[in-house]
Amino acid sequence: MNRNLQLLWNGFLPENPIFRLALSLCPAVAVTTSVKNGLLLGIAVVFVQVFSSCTVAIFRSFIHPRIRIPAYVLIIATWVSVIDMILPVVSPEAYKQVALFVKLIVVFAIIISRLELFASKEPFVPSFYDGLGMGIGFTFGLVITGAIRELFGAGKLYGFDVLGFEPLLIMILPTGGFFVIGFIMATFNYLEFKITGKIPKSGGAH
Amino acid sequence: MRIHRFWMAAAAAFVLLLFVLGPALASTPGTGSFKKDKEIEISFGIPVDESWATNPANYSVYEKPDPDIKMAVVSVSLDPRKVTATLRFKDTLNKAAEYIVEAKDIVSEGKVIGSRSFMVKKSEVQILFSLLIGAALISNYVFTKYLGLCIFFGVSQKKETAIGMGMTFTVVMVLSAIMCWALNAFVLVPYHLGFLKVIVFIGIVAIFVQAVDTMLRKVNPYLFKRLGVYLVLITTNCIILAVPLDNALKDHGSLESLIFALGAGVGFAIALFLMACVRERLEVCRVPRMYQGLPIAFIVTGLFALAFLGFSGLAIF
Amino acid sequence: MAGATFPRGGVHPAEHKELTEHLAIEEMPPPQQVVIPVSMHFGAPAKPVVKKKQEVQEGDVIATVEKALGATIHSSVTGVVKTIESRPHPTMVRCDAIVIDRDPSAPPRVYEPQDWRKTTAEQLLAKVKDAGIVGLGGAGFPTHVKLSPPPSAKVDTLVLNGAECEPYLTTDHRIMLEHPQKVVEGTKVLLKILGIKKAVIGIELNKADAINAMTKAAKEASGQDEFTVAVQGMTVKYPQGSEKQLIYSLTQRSVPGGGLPFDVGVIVQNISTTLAIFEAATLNKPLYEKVATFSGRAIKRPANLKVKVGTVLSDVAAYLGGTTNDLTKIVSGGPMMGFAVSNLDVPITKTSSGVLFLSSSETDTGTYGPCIHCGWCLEACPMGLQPKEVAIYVEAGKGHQTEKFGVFECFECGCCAYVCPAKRPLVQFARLAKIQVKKHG
Amino acid sequence: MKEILKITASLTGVCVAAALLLGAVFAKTEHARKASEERIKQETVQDLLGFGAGNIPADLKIYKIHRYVVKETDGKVLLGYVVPLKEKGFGLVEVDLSGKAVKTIPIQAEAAQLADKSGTDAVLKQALPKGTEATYAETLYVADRGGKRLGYVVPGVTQGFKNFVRLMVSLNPEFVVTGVAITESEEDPGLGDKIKDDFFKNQFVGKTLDLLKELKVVKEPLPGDYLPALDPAVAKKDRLSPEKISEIRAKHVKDDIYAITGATISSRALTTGVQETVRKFVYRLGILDAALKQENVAAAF
Amino acid sequence: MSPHIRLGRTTAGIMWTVIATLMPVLLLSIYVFGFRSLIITLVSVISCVVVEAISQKALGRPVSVTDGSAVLTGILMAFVIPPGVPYWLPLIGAVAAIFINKELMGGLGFNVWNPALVGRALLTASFPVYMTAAWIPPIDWSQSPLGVYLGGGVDAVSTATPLYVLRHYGLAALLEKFGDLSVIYKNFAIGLRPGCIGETSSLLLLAGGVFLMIRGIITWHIPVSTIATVAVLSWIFGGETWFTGNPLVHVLSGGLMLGAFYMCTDYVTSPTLKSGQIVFGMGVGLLTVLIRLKGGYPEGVCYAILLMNCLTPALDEWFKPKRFAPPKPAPVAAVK
Repeated sequence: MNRNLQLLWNGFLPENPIFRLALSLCPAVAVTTSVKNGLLLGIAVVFVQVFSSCTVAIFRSFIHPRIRIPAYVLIIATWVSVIDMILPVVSPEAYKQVALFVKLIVVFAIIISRLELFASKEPFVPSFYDGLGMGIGFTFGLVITGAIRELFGAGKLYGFDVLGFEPLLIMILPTGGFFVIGFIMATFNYLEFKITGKIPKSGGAH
Repeated sequence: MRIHRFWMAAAAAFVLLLFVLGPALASTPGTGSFKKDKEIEISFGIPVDESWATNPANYSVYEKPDPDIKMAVVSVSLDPRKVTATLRFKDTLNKAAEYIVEAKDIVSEGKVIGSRSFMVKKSEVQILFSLLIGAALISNYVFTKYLGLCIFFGVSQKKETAIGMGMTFTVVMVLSAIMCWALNAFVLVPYHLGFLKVIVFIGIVAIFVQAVDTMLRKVNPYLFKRLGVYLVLITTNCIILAVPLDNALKDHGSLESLIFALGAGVGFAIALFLMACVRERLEVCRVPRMYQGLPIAFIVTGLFALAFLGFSGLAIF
Repeated sequence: MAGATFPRGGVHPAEHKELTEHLAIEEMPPPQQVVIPVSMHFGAPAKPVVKKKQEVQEGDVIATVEKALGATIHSSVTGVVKTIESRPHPTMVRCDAIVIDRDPSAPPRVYEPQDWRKTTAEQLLAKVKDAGIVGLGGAGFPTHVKLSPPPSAKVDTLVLNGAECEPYLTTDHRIMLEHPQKVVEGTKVLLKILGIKKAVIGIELNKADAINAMTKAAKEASGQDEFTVAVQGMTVKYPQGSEKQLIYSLTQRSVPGGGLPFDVGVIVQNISTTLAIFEAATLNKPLYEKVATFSGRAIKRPANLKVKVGTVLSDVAAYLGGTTNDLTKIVSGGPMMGFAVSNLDVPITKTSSGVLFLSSSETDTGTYGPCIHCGWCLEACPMGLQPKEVAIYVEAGKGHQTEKFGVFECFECGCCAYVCPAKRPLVQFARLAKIQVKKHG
Repeated sequence: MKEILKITASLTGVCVAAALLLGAVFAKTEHARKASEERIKQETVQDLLGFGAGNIPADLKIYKIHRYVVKETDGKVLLGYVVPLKEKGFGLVEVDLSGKAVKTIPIQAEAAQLADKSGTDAVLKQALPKGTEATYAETLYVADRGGKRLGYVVPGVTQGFKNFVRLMVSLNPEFVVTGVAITESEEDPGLGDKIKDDFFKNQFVGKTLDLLKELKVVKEPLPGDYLPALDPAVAKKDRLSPEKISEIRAKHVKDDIYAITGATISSRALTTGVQETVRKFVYRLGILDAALKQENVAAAF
Repeated sequence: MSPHIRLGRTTAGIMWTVIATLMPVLLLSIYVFGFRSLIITLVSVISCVVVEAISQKALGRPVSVTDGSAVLTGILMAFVIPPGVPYWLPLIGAVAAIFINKELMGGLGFNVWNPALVGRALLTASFPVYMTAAWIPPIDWSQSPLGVYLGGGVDAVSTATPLYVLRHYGLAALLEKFGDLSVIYKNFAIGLRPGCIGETSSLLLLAGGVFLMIRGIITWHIPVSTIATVAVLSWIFGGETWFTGNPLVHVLSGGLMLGAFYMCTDYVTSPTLKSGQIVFGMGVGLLTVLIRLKGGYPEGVCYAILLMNCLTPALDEWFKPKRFAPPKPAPVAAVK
């Protein structure tokens, strides 16, 4: 049980997919103009990650190593298609904003890399927690980026007005997104430096 | 050297293709074209009588879905050869829409030779060109749509790799987009299988990349050695999937899909190249320690995006 | 008259030659003590062949180099060897030196003139070697080695460097003005040694009187032998006197990077060297005296002096009336490529073409700032290199990646640093870059 | 060989499982997705008519009229309106370009089939003689309450600063604008994008047909007292009573449209769009009503 | 350390000389737009200097605000924003221009984009209303009190810039609003037109640019290629039909003069070699005309320069000095 919690925590901060592993950066900029969008895509990623991890963990003995990657892609694509069909029913308006990115979850490096690195070697339960942890970490990244951008760019948080001053429109434009992620990454580096005393190696993107 | 020859051959093939398709793209008889905001030009092909041609009452013009509501023609002018008439309207025309110009009882050399109607819309070449510029610069996938970032940050450290990746990506992009288009147009849409788009497109891309990889390994080991590494990475590039999806969403035809994919590929290559140039320079910059690596790369990309805002709203035609 | 010149780069700093160019060469009385370093040339240091307290005559060999590249060193005074110990050196900080106390009673040595035309080329070369002559312009490359190009090289032209493009220095100028015949004769000696017929003397146009004198001397001498000596005026631009630039200006040939002048059929010699060769060939006089410019606004009486090798700067300064309070920097050599010396205990060596006593208004001692990419260094670099990039790479700890900018073609002329508005020490960065590239393999 | 078989088998297995799963999900969600899309559209129309969520009277009926451009085999161009009939079924009322009624073709179909463009296209293909082309143009909405026309919602399109702006205008039976909605636009955020804001688009509310014809865009600042009446959020903050709001609006009803600062082009574009949309609609509705009368078609509205 | 003598030019000297040449422009701007322009310029300069000092302190670098580069950035940034903006606006631009664009990249000399223009572009994207609508017409001093425009109420007098009128209403409207062509030429050259604080006076900017050229601080390559390209292209494409555009109106309007002489020539962000500079200038001219005639903004100089700044590292790579004496290529080993 302890290990499972560890796995959850791991995906949340120490190996946060966006800020530490620097994987799947595209949606981190694209959909984070508001907390709501970030949350929605995050949920979709949690869904796909968890289900794909579980699927792979269950069927890992059946999947021939030589067709491992195509099989993973197929599995991910299936779950992506599923969530892509479910979301517009659940939340049609919000879905419009993230529609393209829900489909693009297929090519998010984070998912396939967790399948390859974790779920293909571990049984069902740890895979579930790993998938959940990564998904939550991803969602956390999207939400925090979305929160900063929405707060400064539109003066709102989750759609509610909170800011008195004139918003900085740039924050909801691409430029602002790139800036915010750059600053958050630097902050993570700084925190790691403060905590561990080691100069962090910046993650190479994949 | 051999690698250059390869790209030259590819470019030559593309130009040849354009030549073959050129006649098909050329304006067909019975069409007119937009001139300025309030003008349409039509060509009769034969000299017509000036007194007839310059009378606005002889024309009826409407936007395609509104045949019952005519546009007010203010004046008509005829060119010195008396072949081409320019119609001037009261209101600004919407160049994205299609207009029908009907010329009633055309009089040529004193004889009435019947009525003709002209279809006026942006020419195919203009549309394609706009599509190309749009995908490459105005809505650059990296700087304005934030796609392909993983590869963008991963491969932009050295100029040479950036160029290799850019070219390889463009070629793979165009070819796989064409295949996706074909499958979508001939299979998915007719059989109402739209919900399989994601799975089918990613399948095509993966299989195609694998096939190119295998063939290149056998056919041209030299090229494979140079470009093989990028091939593997291409499958994880969002753009390769986003372009076919965009094509399907916007109902692009075959040529439009091709040009759109080409634009997206070129746009990605441009972004990669520019970023690589800047990052090579960043290598020797005194970037604060916490910002070294990805954080500064993000900030630089943000500044690129800021500069690329200059292209927003660009409409050549 | 448009002078010959090289195709790119170069600067034209304020000349400051007016301080000494009109002053005739003056012989400085020999000092009480001379300090003769064993390393005054390119190559291995010479080994002393004298002992402490040994008596030596003016012109006696006191140190030799047996096998390695090097040059013989002679005593510049008659006296007693006081000691052999480490002493300050203008370019090497410290170096072993033979210290000789002069015998004030000894008369100056007198040499008998001979006709060099009766000597063979081989004998002349041996005389050059025995006289311990080295290139007096800069690095001090042993002249007899330079005069023996490999048989594969097809040398056809001798180029004499009378550019003297460094500000302040007027040594060559005065020599050409006062001893044009000797220079021309020396040139002929050189041509004979090399076995070629043609020599060109390049002189910057700001030395019109020297050009006239040399042209006249060359014309007068033209009938005597089969040799042709031409004088060519050159545009006033630093570094006109640099080997590669000079060769291009005078012959339009460019020496490729890593190559030597004889690769394009040229041998280059300095004016002072030529004079020394003349003296070696006609008088058998070794090189232990030389003309040098002592200038700058911080010395009371600037002058062109003929001094004994080994004379310590303090003696020279005393002879010239001392230095002013405003003395900020002492430079051995020209202001562009010379070395700053820390005190007046430094001796004059064979390669000292001048010593500058600079006041604070003449030199720059400020700190440097970041590169602003103005590109002036690119414009100024006579070799077409990118000094700013080299410096930035070195600063970023990537000095080993600078070979692509051609650092090894850099001969440290200092044009880049001269124009740099951020006062960046670009020459020093280039030196570091060379070291780091070599270390990196 | 055995290995290849095994690989093939497992891949096939994965594919079949995926296909089954997807098929099942598709079957379950497709209907729901369409319904929710339709619901969104419906809600926009209801909003424009002034019926917010939870405030919809039971006897409110919203009818759709699909307009088609019909090209007959002889090249003659007609306009066709698919109208719901009082009794069961639908009719395609065809009028010629000068506005004269030509004929009415009865259509037998369920309302659900005619809910959107693709469905109607398919039905018309069946109903029309071969060779006749029917091209969909737009869908108009007529709201009806207890047999009385309550208002109309009309879609329109205009050229904005950068691209199309799609809009919807609601009118009451006297053709007074009751609301404007922007359904699609790509105007600059912070500038032209403000055409979506209440303070701007509510300026059109209350404009009569005559006022609309002469409507201009002025570059004057919005009068201070007008703003609260336009923007419900401000009105709420200022605690403005509905009576007060209508009083202020009445005072300013003859005003021209105050342009958005820095976005005169977009302001003008939307104004032109509303003018054109209403002008065309009023013209066409007159023709359609006349045609219905002449053809003796009992339309549902 | 050799060389022991130096040319008497310093970075700070260059910066302050450039600043000095901008002072007449500032004075004229105060005359044309009132004391607002002075206040905005001061706010901009102070914000830039403060932001630079704070970020250098925070990043552990020596504080080097006296070299004038931050002051110059501040002045130039103020010069490219409209005079009617709120007084706090330049502060945000300064953060973008100095902290993000310059100090994070490594400080003076390492930024890829022109700081002042990054500030402007960011402000344009963030506060489009202020940056595209806060234009005020030239003051008629004979009828105005001294503190005119100083307070609020800028909205009430806002007007449109010549390029905006030209772009959206055509040449006829331009003539109607600003007078006959001869009047336009005269007023635009002097600077009596709506526009950004420091961009209006073509003549003073030209004079400043020529002065800098005479002093050898800038060369003609970039300004001339930029302005010539704009003139030629606007002549070809700027009119109703080909070759009927009015190049002079295009050259005198907008920020072309300020951009060509003071922004494009920024050492750090423009190519270092003359050949590269000419290509750079032509690129700026081309993009300026493209954006002005076909783009989404009436004025394109700012984005044109920023876009060409993206290319500067590549241009520096393509246009390298020709080596005087490169080593002979090594004999090519046989390729298998």
